[in-house]
Order: sequence, then C-alpha cells, then structure tokens
Amino acid sequence: MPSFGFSVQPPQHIDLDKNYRAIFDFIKENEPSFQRCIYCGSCGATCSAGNFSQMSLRKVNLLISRGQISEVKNLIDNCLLCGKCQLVCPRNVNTRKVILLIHKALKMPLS
Amino acid sequence: MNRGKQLIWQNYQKEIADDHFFYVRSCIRQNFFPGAEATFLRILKDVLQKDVYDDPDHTTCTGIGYHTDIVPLETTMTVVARQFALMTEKGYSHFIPSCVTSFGMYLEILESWHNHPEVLEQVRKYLKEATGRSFELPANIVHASDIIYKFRSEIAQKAKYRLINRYTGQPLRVVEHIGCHYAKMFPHKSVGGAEFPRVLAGIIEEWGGEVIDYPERRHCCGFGFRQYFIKANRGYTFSSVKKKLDSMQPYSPDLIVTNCPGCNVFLDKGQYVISEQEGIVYDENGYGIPVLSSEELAGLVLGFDPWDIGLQVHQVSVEPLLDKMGVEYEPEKKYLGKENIPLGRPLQPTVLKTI
Amino acid sequence: MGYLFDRLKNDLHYREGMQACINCGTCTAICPAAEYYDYDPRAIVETVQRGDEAELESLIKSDTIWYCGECMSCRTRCPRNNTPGLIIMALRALSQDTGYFAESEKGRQQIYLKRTIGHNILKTGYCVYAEDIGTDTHPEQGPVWDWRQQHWKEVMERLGANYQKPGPGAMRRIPDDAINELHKIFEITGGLKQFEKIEEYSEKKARSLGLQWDETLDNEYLQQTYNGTRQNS
Amino acid sequence: MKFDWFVVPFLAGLTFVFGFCGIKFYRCIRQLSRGEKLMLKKHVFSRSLWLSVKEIFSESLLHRKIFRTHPLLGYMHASLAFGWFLLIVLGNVEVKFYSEYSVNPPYVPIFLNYFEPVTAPNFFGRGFRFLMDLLLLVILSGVALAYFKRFNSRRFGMQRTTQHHFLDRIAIISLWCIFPARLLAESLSAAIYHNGSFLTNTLSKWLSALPVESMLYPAWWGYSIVLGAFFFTLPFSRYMHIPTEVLLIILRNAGIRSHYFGHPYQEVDTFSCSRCGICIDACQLAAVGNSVQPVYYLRSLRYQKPHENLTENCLLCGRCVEACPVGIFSTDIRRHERTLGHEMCNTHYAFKYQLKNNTPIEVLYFAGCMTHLVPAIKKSMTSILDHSGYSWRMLDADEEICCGRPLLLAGQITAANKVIMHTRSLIENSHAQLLVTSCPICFKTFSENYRLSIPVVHHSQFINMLQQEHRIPVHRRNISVKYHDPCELGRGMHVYNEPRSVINRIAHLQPNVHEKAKSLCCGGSLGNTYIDMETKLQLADQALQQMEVQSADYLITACPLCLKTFSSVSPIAVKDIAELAAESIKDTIVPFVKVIEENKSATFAEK
Amino acid sequence: MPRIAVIGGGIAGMEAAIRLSNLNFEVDIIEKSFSLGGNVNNWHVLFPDHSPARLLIDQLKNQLRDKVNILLGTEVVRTEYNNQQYILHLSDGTRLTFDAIVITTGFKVFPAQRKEEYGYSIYPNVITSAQLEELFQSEKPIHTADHRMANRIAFIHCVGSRDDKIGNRYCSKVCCVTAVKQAMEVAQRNPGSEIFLFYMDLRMYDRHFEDLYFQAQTQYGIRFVRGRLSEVSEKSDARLYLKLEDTLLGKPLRLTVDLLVLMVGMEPADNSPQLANLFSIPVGTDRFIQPENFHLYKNRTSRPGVFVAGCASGPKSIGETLADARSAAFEVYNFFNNN
Repeated sequence: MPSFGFSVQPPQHIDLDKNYRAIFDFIKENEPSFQRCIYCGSCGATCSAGNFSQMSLRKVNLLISRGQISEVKNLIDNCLLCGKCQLVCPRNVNTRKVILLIHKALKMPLS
Repeated sequence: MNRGKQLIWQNYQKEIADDHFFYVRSCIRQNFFPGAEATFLRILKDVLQKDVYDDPDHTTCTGIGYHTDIVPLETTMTVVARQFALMTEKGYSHFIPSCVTSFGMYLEILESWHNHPEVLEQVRKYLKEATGRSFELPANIVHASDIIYKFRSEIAQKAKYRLINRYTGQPLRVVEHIGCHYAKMFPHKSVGGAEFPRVLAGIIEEWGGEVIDYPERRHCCGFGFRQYFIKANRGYTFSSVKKKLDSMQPYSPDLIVTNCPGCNVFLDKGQYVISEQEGIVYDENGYGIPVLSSEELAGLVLGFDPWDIGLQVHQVSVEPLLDKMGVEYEPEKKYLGKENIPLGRPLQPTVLKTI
Repeated sequence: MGYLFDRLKNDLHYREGMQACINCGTCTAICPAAEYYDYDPRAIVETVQRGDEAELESLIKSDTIWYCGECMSCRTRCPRNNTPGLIIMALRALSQDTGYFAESEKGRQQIYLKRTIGHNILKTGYCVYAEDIGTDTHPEQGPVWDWRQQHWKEVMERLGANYQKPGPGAMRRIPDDAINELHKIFEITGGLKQFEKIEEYSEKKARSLGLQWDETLDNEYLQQTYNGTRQNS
Repeated sequence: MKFDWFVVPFLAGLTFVFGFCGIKFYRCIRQLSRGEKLMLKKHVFSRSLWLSVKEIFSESLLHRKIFRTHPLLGYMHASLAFGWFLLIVLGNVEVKFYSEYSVNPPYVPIFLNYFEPVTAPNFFGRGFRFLMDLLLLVILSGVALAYFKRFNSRRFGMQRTTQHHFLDRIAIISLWCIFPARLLAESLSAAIYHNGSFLTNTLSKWLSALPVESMLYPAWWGYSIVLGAFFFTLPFSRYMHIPTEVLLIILRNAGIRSHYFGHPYQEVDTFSCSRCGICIDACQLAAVGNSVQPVYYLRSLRYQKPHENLTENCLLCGRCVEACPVGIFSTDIRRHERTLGHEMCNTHYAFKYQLKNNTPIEVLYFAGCMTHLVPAIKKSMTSILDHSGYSWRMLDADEEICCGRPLLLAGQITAANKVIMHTRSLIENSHAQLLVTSCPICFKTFSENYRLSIPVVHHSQFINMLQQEHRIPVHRRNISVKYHDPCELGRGMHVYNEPRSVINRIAHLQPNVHEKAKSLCCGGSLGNTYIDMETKLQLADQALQQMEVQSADYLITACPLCLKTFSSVSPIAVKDIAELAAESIKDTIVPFVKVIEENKSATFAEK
Repeated sequence: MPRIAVIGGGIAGMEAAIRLSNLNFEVDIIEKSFSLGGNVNNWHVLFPDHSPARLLIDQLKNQLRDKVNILLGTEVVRTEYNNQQYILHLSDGTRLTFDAIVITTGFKVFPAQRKEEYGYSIYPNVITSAQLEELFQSEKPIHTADHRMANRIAFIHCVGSRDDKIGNRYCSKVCCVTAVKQAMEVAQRNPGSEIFLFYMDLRMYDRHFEDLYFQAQTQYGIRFVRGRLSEVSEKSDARLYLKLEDTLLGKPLRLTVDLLVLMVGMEPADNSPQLANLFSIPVGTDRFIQPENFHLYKNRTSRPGVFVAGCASGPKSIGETLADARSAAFEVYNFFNNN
C-alpha cells in the first residue's frame, strides 16, 4: 500500500444509537436527583475548579448522559468537592454525592 | 414515484433556455475527464442540433482559488465579469458552466450584484480598466446537468440503451450525488431544490433507472478545497467519501451518477484509497461502484463508444456496469491511444479489482 | 466592537452571511468538518455575534477557521438565513489581511495553496494543472492516474482534448492576451496584493520558526505546511 | 483449700474473661507505634497515672457524665457498676476476716456464705452482713430501674433507646439474674444459719416455710451459673465496654489518638461503646429517621457488618462526641473510615492562581468558598478591614483556591494534601503577620492541618479584637438577636466567647437553649455527602424551631454555610456576625428600617 | 337588541357566542366546516391537567344549546357596510345584517411538508403532533406506519415556528408543553420506550408547566437534548436517521428512531387573511390579525364594530383563548353601551 500521508477517520459525532448509559444508570440508581439536572450551568458558573480548568458539573452530567465517558475523568479530576454547586443548584441536585459516585463508577469494571 | 417529493419539486422549477449556449469549461473536468466535456458538446451539437459556443479565450473562473481563500472576492468577481463579457461579445446570453463550483459561484456573485448594485458598478469599472471590456448579465444561467435534464426525454428517445439490468430485467439501482454548490446555496436556482434535487433523479428515472435515497445522500463528497489540496488535511476528504459509501452500501447500488467534476473524482478515487487503507470494496464482486457524470451517462445511453466518452480514465472499472446495461464495447481497445497506439495498461491496485 | 470588527463588517461575505444567530445548531448538525475536526460552526458564529474583540483576534489566529470545507451545506438549513460558510470566508480574509493566518498551523497552509493554485491561475489560466498533480504528491490518485501521467499527451488527445494547442477545446493553451488580462485584473482588484501579503507573512513566520525558506515548494516551511506536523487535524 | 464443683461455671467464666481481655489488650498495645508505646509507658509509670485512676473511678464506676445527662439514668448505671464493685471489695475484706488462709481462690469471696457459713456473727460480722445487704439492695434497685427503662426510656430523659441484638439480650438477661440469684442463695443460707441482715433475714423468714436445706445447694449452683453465663457472653456483647473502657481511659490520658482507620485506639474506642444510646438523641439525623448514630455505627464496625451508608451519612457535627459518657471520638473513626477504598479524586491540581504582589502586609484575609456565595460577608469584611487601619489583602479573590477540608471530610486525603500544600505555600509567601478567615471550616483546617508560621483567627475573633482595641467604632442598636454556634467554630475550635462579646456590644443577645457545645447543626454540613438538599433543609428547619428564633429580630451566625442553609428556611433574617459589626461601624441603617426594628423589639419586650 | 356575527365556530367562537347571548345579544355563529369545535376536536387530552378535550367541547356545546343561531358549512364571501351595519353575503347565497362582528377564525397547524428536510409526507414514520393526538384517540400503544412497536421516539420542537426560512419568525407558544405532555403520554402507552425531546428553548411559561417538565425527567426518564433537527433521512429498514447538534456539548449528534413527531406550530387559518381583507383590517407581518392595541384593546380592530378573539390574533393556549373570547364579548357589550 502506498503511503498516503493521511488516514481515513470514523466520524466524531455523538452516536445515541450506541449510547453508553451504564454510568448514567448507576448514578441515577444511587442518587435520583442526578436526573433532575436542567443543564442551566449555575454549577459551572460558581465552580472553583472551573477557574483553573474546564471543570463544569453541567458538562460532566451532559457527557455522562450522552455516554461520552472518555472526557469525564479529566474534568471531575479537578473538582475540590467544595460544594458551592450544591448551594446554587436550582434543582437541588446532590452534587457532591454525584461527583463521588462518578469517581466510583469510573473505577468500576463496567466502565 | 413519491407523492411528497412531487409536491416539493413543483416549487423548484426553473427556466432553462433551449438553444444558443455559451459554454465555459471546468478546470477539474478538463484535467480529469476531458472526454465528458467532449461528450456533452457532441450531444448538444450532433444529437440535439443545438448551437453552442466553446470560446478559446475564456479562462478559469478562479473558483478553486476563491474557495481556498487565496483570491479575493473582487478579483473573482472581475474574472467572472470577463467571462460574461466574452459571452456578450460573442452575442450569447445563455451561459452554461461545466463546473458546479463555478455555477454556484456565478449565482452567488449575481446575487451579490443584485443586492449591492454599487458592487456591480465597481466591477464594471475594474473590468473596463483591466481589459477595456464591458458586459451584460446572462439572461439564463444553468448548469450542464440542467441542460441534460431539460432534454432527458429527447435523449431517451434517441437512446440505444436503458438503465435496465439485462440479466434480471430490473432497473439499475442508481445513487445520485449532487455537487453541494448546485443547490445548497440557492435552492430556487436549481431543479428540485436542495433537499430532494430532481436534476439527476429526473434523468435517471427517465432513462429507466431506479433512484435510491440513502441516509448520507446530501453529504458533501469531501472535496473541501483546501482540505483536499493540502495533504495534511486530506483525511477530511476521504473520511467523507467513506461515510457516503458506507451509508449507500446496504442498497447495493449499480452506479453513482454525479453532476459535479470534483465529486466525480473523489467518489471514484476514494474507493481506491479506502480499499488500500481499510481493505473495503463496496460491491460484492470487488470492483467497486462505477462513478459517472451526467454527461458520460448520457453519452453511454446514446450508445457512444465508452472509450470515446473516456470511461477508461476512471479508477473504478466500468465494465461490470456496461455488461449489466448490455453496452457493446471492445475491451482490448480500452487502453489504446489515438490510431490505436498501445499505451500499456495501469497497474492493479492491491485490493480493488480492475479490468 | 473594535478595529478588527469594523474591518469584518465591511466584508461583503460577512454582510451577506450574518443575520442574527439563535444557536440552534442546524449548521453544525450537518457540517462535514464538524464530523472530522473538533469544530463547531455555531460556536464560531456565536463568538462573532458576541462581538468581543479579543475573542475575535484569538479566533482568527487559531486553526479553527481553517477547518471549513466551504461546501455551504450550512446555508441551506439555517432558520435565520445566516451562512456560517460565508462568515468563515470573511474571517479567513481578515486573518490573511492581518497576517494572523501564519499564527496557526492550518493557516500557514495558505502559502502552499497560493504557490500551487495561485501560480497555476496566473501561469496557465487554469486553477489546477494535472501535470503538477503527480502521484508523488497525490498518491490517492491511484494507478490509472499514474498511467495517464506516463501517457499524458496521448490520452488527452485520445479523449478529444485540444491539448496545449491554440483554439478551443479541453486543456487548450490559453492565449497570452487572455493570461495578460487575468494578470491585469489581479493587479487592479488586489489579487496580487493578497498574494504578496501571503508570501510576506509566511516568510516572516518561516524565519521566526527558523525553517528553511525559498521560492519553491520543496523548502522545509512549505513541506511542513503541506505534509503537516501531526496526522490529520 | 476449699472447693466445690458448683464454682466451676463461675471460675471458668472468670478465667475466660480475663484471658480474653488479656490477649485482646496485649494485641492492641503491641500494634501501637514505638512513640505511642513510649507515651503509654511514661503515663503508666508516673504520677500522671493518678488522672486515669480518678477518671476510671468517676466515669466507669460512678458514671458522673451520665448523672449530668439525667440523674435517674446516672443512678441506674452507678448503682450497678459501683455497687457491684463495692460488693466484690467488701467480699474480699470479709474473707480476710474469717478465712484462716492468707490467700483464697477468687470464688471464695463470692460464695463466702457457702464456704464459711458464719453462725451467730459478732458485732463486726453483723456490720458486714448489713453492708452486704445494703449494697445488694442498691444494686437490685439499679437492676429494677434498668428493667423498667426497657419499657419507658423517656422517664430517663431518653427519647429513643437502643435496639439490642441477640448476644446483648443473653448478656443482659444473665446480668439481671445475677443479683436476684445471689439474694436467693444468701437468704436461704440466712434461713439456715440465721446470719442474715435486714434484707436477707426478712426474705429468709418468708422462705423458712420451704425445705430450705435441700434448696440451698442448687441456689448456689444457679448463682454460679448465671455469673458464668454473663462472663462468657461479656466479650461478645456490649458489656465488653466494662474492661475496655479502663484501657481507653489510660490510652486517652497517655495522649494517644487515632491517626488512620484501624488504629488500635479506634478498636478500643469501638469496644468501649456501652450502647447506652445517649448519642441517639444527640444526633439530629435521628429526628429525620436515619439510624446512623455511633451506637449503631460502632456496633456494625465491631461485627464487620456492611455499613457504607453509616460511614457517609453523618454530619460530623460532633454532638454525639460531646454527649458520649465514654468520650468516644466516633466522628474520627468515620472520617478515617471514609479514606478506605475511595481515594478517587485527582492528586495533581493545575492551579493557575499565583501571588500577584507579595508586598508584606499585616493581615491576610481568606474569605473561603462558601463566603463567595454570601457577598454581604465579603463586603462587610472589606469595610471592617479598611477601617481596621491594618494593611491587608484578600488571598482567594480569584475564587479558585480551597482550604482542602471538603476533600478531607470526604476521605480524599491525598487530593486534600495537594490542595493544602498549594494554599499553604500561597499563605506563607504572602508575608502576612495574621491570617483571618470568614469560614470556620477553613479556620479549623488552617489551624489543624497547615502548621502555619503565622497565627490564624476566625473573623469573629478578629472583629472582637478590633472592637476591644477600638480600632473600629461600635454603635449599639436596639435589636435583639439569637446567636447560633457553628459546629466547626464551636465544638470544632471551642470559639464561644468572642462572638458573644462582639454581639453584646451591638445588640441584645437572647439566651439560646442549644448553645455552645450543645449547639445544633444547621444541616448543611459538608461532612455529610449522603443526604440530599431536602433533608438538609428539613434539619435546618427543625434546628430553627428548637432554637425558637421567632422571638428575635435576627439570627446571627458566624459561618457562611450555616447562613446560607438557614436563610433558605428561616422565618427571620439571618446575618453573619461580620455584617452586624460592619453595620454598626457607622449608623448606616436606613431610618425606616430602624423604626421597624424598634417596633419589633418593643413588641418583643411586651412578650 | 343588536345582532352579532361570530365568524368561526372553534372554542373561541363558541365561548364568545355564549357570553354574548348571556349579555342578551342575538348571536349567529358562521362556521365553514360542518362541526363546531375547530382544532380542539382533534386533541385527545389537554395540558396541564390531562382533561379530555371532548369534554371541553361538549360543555361549550351544552351552554350554546338553543341560545345561538349556528350556520355550519357557511363562509363569508362579501361584506358591505352602511349606516353602521355590516351586511354579510354568505356562501349559501343568503345575506344577513349584523351590528357587530367577532372574528374567531383561529389557526391551522403548520403544513409540515414545507419543512422539506424533515421528510414529512415522504417518510411514512415522520408524523405531526396533530396526527399523534389522533393516534391517542384509540387507547392502544403507539406503533409505526409499518406496524412496529415504536420503541424510540423523537419529538422535534419549533417545526414551523421561529423559522425565517419558512417565513414564521414567531413562537407558537404551546408546542413546548404539548411536546412534554405527549411524550409522557407515549411513555405511559409504550413502557420501556426511549423518548427524546429536541428543543431550542423550553418555554414552560404557565402554571404547572414546569412541573410537567420535572415529572417527564424524573418519573419517565424522558431525555431532553438542546438542539434543532437539521436533516432526516430514512434507513433501509424504514427507521429514521436524525442529524442534529447537541448545542450544549457543541458536538454533532446522530440517532435512529422508529417514529419522529414534529411539533407543528400555528399559522393563521387559511381564510383569515381574506376575511381581514373583506373587512379591510390590517394583519401583522406574521399574518395574524392586528388588534387596535396590544394591551388595552387587544380584542378591537382598527375597524369599529369588528372584533377579534382567540388564535386569529396570534397563538394562544386553550385557557388564554377562552379568556380572550370572554373579554371580546365584553368589548362588544361596551361598544354598544358607550355609543
């Protein structure tokens, strides 16, 4: 095969047909308030970690519910668990528990 | 035929002049498929007895330079103005570009001139200053494929072959690919609109084929100008081609027809690239899916010699298609030059089978 | 709003492409580039709409604006009749005008395009000239193309081309006065000026990167822009 | 040498208990680090041991603390523990008095009346008999109370009482039987040898109708058996706390604490829990139906039950520790256990913030995460610090650094340490002379985990100092307020008086039943990662009701988190002490607000 | 007693007629179709309380009974105006004279085939919210056109609304909550089905709407994605392949569904521009009838004696429509008692 100097790539879109929900379901089971999120971004706006990283719980929740797990780890890794997000959340999501659950889920064999 | 589509098509009918055409050529088509343009003119002149002018003085429209953003808008506009000037001087007003990118660009520029007359004036000044020429706007500007669409039934009547599989008696399964710039920018300047274009579908159905609709039908072939011309970006082009081919494969098409020179190149060469890189070939016999332009297809059904049309310069071998259609051809003449001088033959790709 | 924005607003492409964006994402949804690169036309329109000068500057210094393939599929779908594709063209023009294109890897590729396509236009009157598209630089063109290159003239003539001869026909030699007219047009309408700008800023960049630079396509700088430093994107 | 076969159950039981405890305690002590062993040695072989002895006497026997919780409850525990203790001591003395042997096997004092049936005792003998009966009576009364408490714990000042499990039931039943059995045996022998006193005699008179001679021997057997049964179940039941508490007191006085989960001290802690259930009422989570209190948590720990929720679901407010008569640091155990298995958080934070200018300043102000959500506090502190005349700077204006405690509380030690290292270096490099913080959570961490070279104070202390030195003016206002002690500031750092003196200078401070060490948690605690927001607000609501805040114009607190939690449910406005102080610097209060306040407090005066 | 013509027999017209007759006017309802109730006839249950639409219409009909003169299958073809009276020439050839007119011509649902890229009327499994309501009429689970159980259903907001490309810039107001209502209904009928809502903004503007949204999320696990559908195509198995962007993540998003529901917006009823023309009263750029004043006189038109109520003057929910009809009746009353 000649060296083409480029390669064909699979498309980069979110594919909801092979949507990976295991982590979403795990968190939903252990903390139902997780699925109340309306992605308003209050959490991201107040996030301390957000000031030195891309961390935003809104984004993390989105990624998880769309099964885009690969990007989650390096986002929540910046979380300081300070809990400000919990105080500003208009839907009373138990954010600190959610984050610990995400950490746990990412460690579990299923992911 | 689908009722809903008919309703849509009714909203996208455009006027197509029926004689006295000023023809401008396509850079890509001339380089890659010179036979296609020859065929088109032959059909217009010999088969349909139309008056068409092929001007030696016209140049590129700079379309590719424009879309790779190295040529500024004013420059392109003035070059386009020059083409119009040539048309005006030769006493024509029906303008036919062979290239879809040019076609789209002409429409875009005419639109801008229409919305901003001051720009038109400026361009007239530029042209005068640069060349001393002046010009009229074309009364009718359509793409070569529109012409074939207009005369599809005349061609059908004179046709020697139909798009029918002679072994099964079933219509050939044909994929239509419309160049993005044909309708996506100005749906109302097209035949059938941007979502369900009629221009090729009409031809194919008229000539007995069955048009298949597949999920990525409207996706770009992936040319992307700077994306193809720079090697580092070229993955963009062939990833797009692959996406389209993957999406059409379940319908096992016999043929891809396109009205855009660029698309023709990439859908054809793309099958070679993917076969080399991924080991995938998109038909069960391993020959790939032939990709023809509307001009070439017209020539084929009219019974022109495939090697005059220039089907031998396609990477994907057309013989399986010719056999299905029952076209008579001389295999041994495929790679001969003028006066049958032997020119050797191309190498075999590793995966993709060729004849 | 500031200096860059005022210039952007004068661009006809911008004026025609930008109405008012509602961030619905129908453009990104079908954008071929968005499926291949980490690219989001909606976000670009939003940035431009937000009108932050600093954001705009970093935008036209970035790779982002060079991902678009200008297929204009976005125009068809926008519920507000915007054309992200045209906005991109305006941004690219601005980026070249300011010389910021040389700040991003993708932007730097403009010099290669100028020296191939640009030169073809002015030399031959064609945008592409097949003899320059050898399978060495374009391996994807495949064996049949290779065969044609070996018998370039013969195949052209076999297919009814008027190859490099005066008079009408495919691949004819375009008369000198036509070429001269092209030159004149480029000179008057700023085409040449843009070419010079691309050369000038690219040379600056090449020197600052300490890469070898000359008039050809084979120097380090151009080879790097052409072949890329990383695979794909 | 006297012996009879019936002593075997008792003797075996006793040997077993001593053997068991011996081995267990030896193990614990062996696990201690060298340094800790040294501390222990220094304590045991020095005068300071006296402290332990005193404490063992006052707590393990007299149960002083429980007396403070509720006298009746105290008496119940004391009568059993101390009474029995005296019984044994006196028994041994009595033996010396009668027995010809200098040393006697341990069972002799217990069954003295079998081995040395004193016929017609002399004056001393009668004295002994009387004391013995008296003690027995006291103990029996304790048993009666304990029995009664099973049915009606409220009379002992306990809303809820512990649910016991199987082994505990056996132990408790045998314990209840011991003393009635002794009474029976003693009375029977009294009926034969007429050597009883007021209690045994009276009972012997009623029994004399029966064939006492034939009943006596079995009675002794019974007594011995119940004793044996008790001793055998003791190590596996709550009563293990009796011996363990002794060790606990010694270790504690030796200055040994637990530093990680599974530290021997924690095992001693765990075994020292008598499951008296006093912590249940202390815990606010009990009121919202969560059985997560130390009594259950420690039990599940001791029997290795799955108890993750118990570990996570705790406010770490420390009320249980305050209430615990044994002084078990259950919150430490929980915190340490949280570190197990989920060290999950990142350990390399890419902090951006660096000190922009490090021109030396006097005061470095650290607002703290939660304070950023209460701009009023930041604003007030700014004006206070500006008035103070000190040169100052705010460290966390960029809102990106954290004290690290939230991670600590969640058991993310490694991550927390990274954060602490970073913030510490920022503090140290700021060349300040004093660190002031508005958040008790940060305050505790700075003081405990940072080993800073400069002093750190909470803003309530700082403000108090400023007011004392008249660095900021104070205008008294005609308002009456209640003060809520934040957990971390009060129980956590024992800062009780400064806030109060600040308030007293400005407003009328109403008494509060739940104050200082007894203060309630607002519910918003970062310590609990388990309960959801609704529950937290429920806790806040209950706390406010118990504090009867309606009677005040304002609820004053000194923690931004308490403030935020309370203000979402509070019937009256909640202010931080800094706001109060800042407002009183100038008479900044808008006139009509003053009017309203005055009317309010007028109506309050009428009440 | 003055005689009033109510043009349009939808719920607005019925309610206006009832109130007017209660105010002792002589009222005629002129309805072009052959039944009263208009669009509401096609609805199954109504948000936010899931009450049956049929019930509402029946209640209105009962109140109308033998108070009002109802002309079905009739249209106004010409109007004359002299000495403060309107003479209406009707399609059945009759001529009637009225002292005032109330226009309650309502709306028509957006013809979805105009949104070509959504493939309505081309791909059988693309249906409109109106059609879904009809499917609801039978209490059966929802199936696809090719009789498969619909296990994956997508709802698309803003079809024919907020879209300059098809010439409707306005928001149709009720589609958001209707989508949530319908999604919950489907979730009940097709247990275990995956349901997606694709929205640009969720306009839960009225009482209990947000509660429905909350329920949909927490009880039914309905998935809300912010993004507007760009393109629909059919796969070889007749399932539909959707292309959108997840605009919150800024990434293209693809999914295949069994059934696609287009939340079609409202457009002025076909005859309402002509009618406006007949009475020479202005319509807005959105082609809805323009009231004299948006705040004070939202039921008056520029023409004295000609009034408008309900969706003829812009998209409204059912509650709003009825309230509007009542206020129109009162406007008519004032008109006669102040002159």
